[in-house]
Amino acid sequence: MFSVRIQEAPFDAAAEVARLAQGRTDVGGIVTFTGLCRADAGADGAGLKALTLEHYPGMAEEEIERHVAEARARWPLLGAIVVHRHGRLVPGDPIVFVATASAHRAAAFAAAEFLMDWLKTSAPFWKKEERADGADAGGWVEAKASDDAAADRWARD
Amino acid sequence: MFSVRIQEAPFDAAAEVARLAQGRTDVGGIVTFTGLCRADAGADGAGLKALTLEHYPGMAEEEIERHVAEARARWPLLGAIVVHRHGRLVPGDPIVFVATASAHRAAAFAAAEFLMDWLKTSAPFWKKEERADGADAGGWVEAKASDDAAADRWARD
Amino acid sequence: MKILYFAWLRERVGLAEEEVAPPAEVATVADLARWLAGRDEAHAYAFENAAVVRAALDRRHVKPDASLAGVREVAFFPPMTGG
Amino acid sequence: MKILYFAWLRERVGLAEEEVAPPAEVATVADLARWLAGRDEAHAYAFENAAVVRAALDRRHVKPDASLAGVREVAFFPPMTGG
Repeated sequence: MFSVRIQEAPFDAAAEVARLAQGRTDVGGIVTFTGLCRADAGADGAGLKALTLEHYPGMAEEEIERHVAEARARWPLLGAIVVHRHGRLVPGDPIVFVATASAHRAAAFAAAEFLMDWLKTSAPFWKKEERADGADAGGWVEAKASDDAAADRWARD
Repeated sequence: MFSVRIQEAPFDAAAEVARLAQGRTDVGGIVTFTGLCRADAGADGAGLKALTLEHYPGMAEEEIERHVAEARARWPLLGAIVVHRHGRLVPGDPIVFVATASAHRAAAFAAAEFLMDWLKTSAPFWKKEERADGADAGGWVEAKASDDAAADRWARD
Repeated sequence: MKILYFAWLRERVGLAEEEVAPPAEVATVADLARWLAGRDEAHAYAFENAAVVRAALDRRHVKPDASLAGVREVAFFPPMTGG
Repeated sequence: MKILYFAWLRERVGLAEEEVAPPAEVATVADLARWLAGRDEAHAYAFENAAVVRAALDRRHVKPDASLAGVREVAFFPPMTGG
């Protein structure tokens, strides 16, 4: 079961995981990552009131599908699910969910981390912050060098 | 929220994850690993009918608690949950669950993989197989060199 | 040719998308960005720091020297911050 | 001193636990394993390949040269296969 979805609605992580393992007995390990909106996510440490995620419809799905295909080429995956939300989210809200299934844990861990690292740097999503203090209403989150470095770990020359 | 439990009953992964994030806005990422009983887990590839997990009560909890303490010393964790089942399990059944929460994904991924690698080689659990063909009723699963190698990755001299 | 803008590029241009017909000498993504920047102040502002602007041709990431030949949809946007 | 056996060691010895009072010269885990192996055929079978047997003293993993001084509970078991 391989699936990529972009949606505004919350997701049910347990239901997604159930889809990976249901009715099969060859899955030995399932890794999930859930990314959440943090209250202190702002660049200057000031409180965050909300994030609005803009995305490029069509390309977002296609780009993540390409990541999933690349992950399947690198590791023996039995399933993978990616759900990415868009729209307005407040601290504590889940933003992104990645789940990978494999016979063995190492492949599931590596593929989940690979998908997240790639998502961060090449999935066409952009975050705009609303600050709790109202001081800077409308700052676009800047890309982090640490995310580029994380994605570069997987580069193949 | 840090918690270690050894139990015969199934666990509810979604409820465990909810305990990690509930009511807080400083968690940016939650990684989970669920280990499942595979039908082809037998050494010779023959079908597996069931696994019985024996453990050392008392030491199993204490050993995993020590792993969690070590993980907290290495990474800035905001929460960690380990649930390990014992008793008789059939293919498709969840055996072990690890969840880690941190502000950033890299720490959550590393800590979850570290906990699983250590669990595999030093938590006092032993698996006995029942084969589907009944040919070898009562084989104890042998430890894998690959698991020792995985645990050694984390060694500090 | 359809042009899409996202995030602060969209805000600066003041449009989410537009149809343009650049002259034949506009052959690459970099050429197109320069040509668009020359259209008016809003576009100039959007492309003032061209080095940070990323592009996709028909929904695939490309480098500034990518050819526009046969392309139907061009998107310009800042570095991605999803996940 | 309480001795616990797990997995195939438990099956070979035929006991999950026993109380023993080894002589004073049994000072380490390795000494204790040798002493237990000499008790009867079942124990000898359990410890026949001593190199693969692991031990814990008072619920902590130890090496064969660990001292038994002050120890209340000794466990012998094969390499762990949890997770």
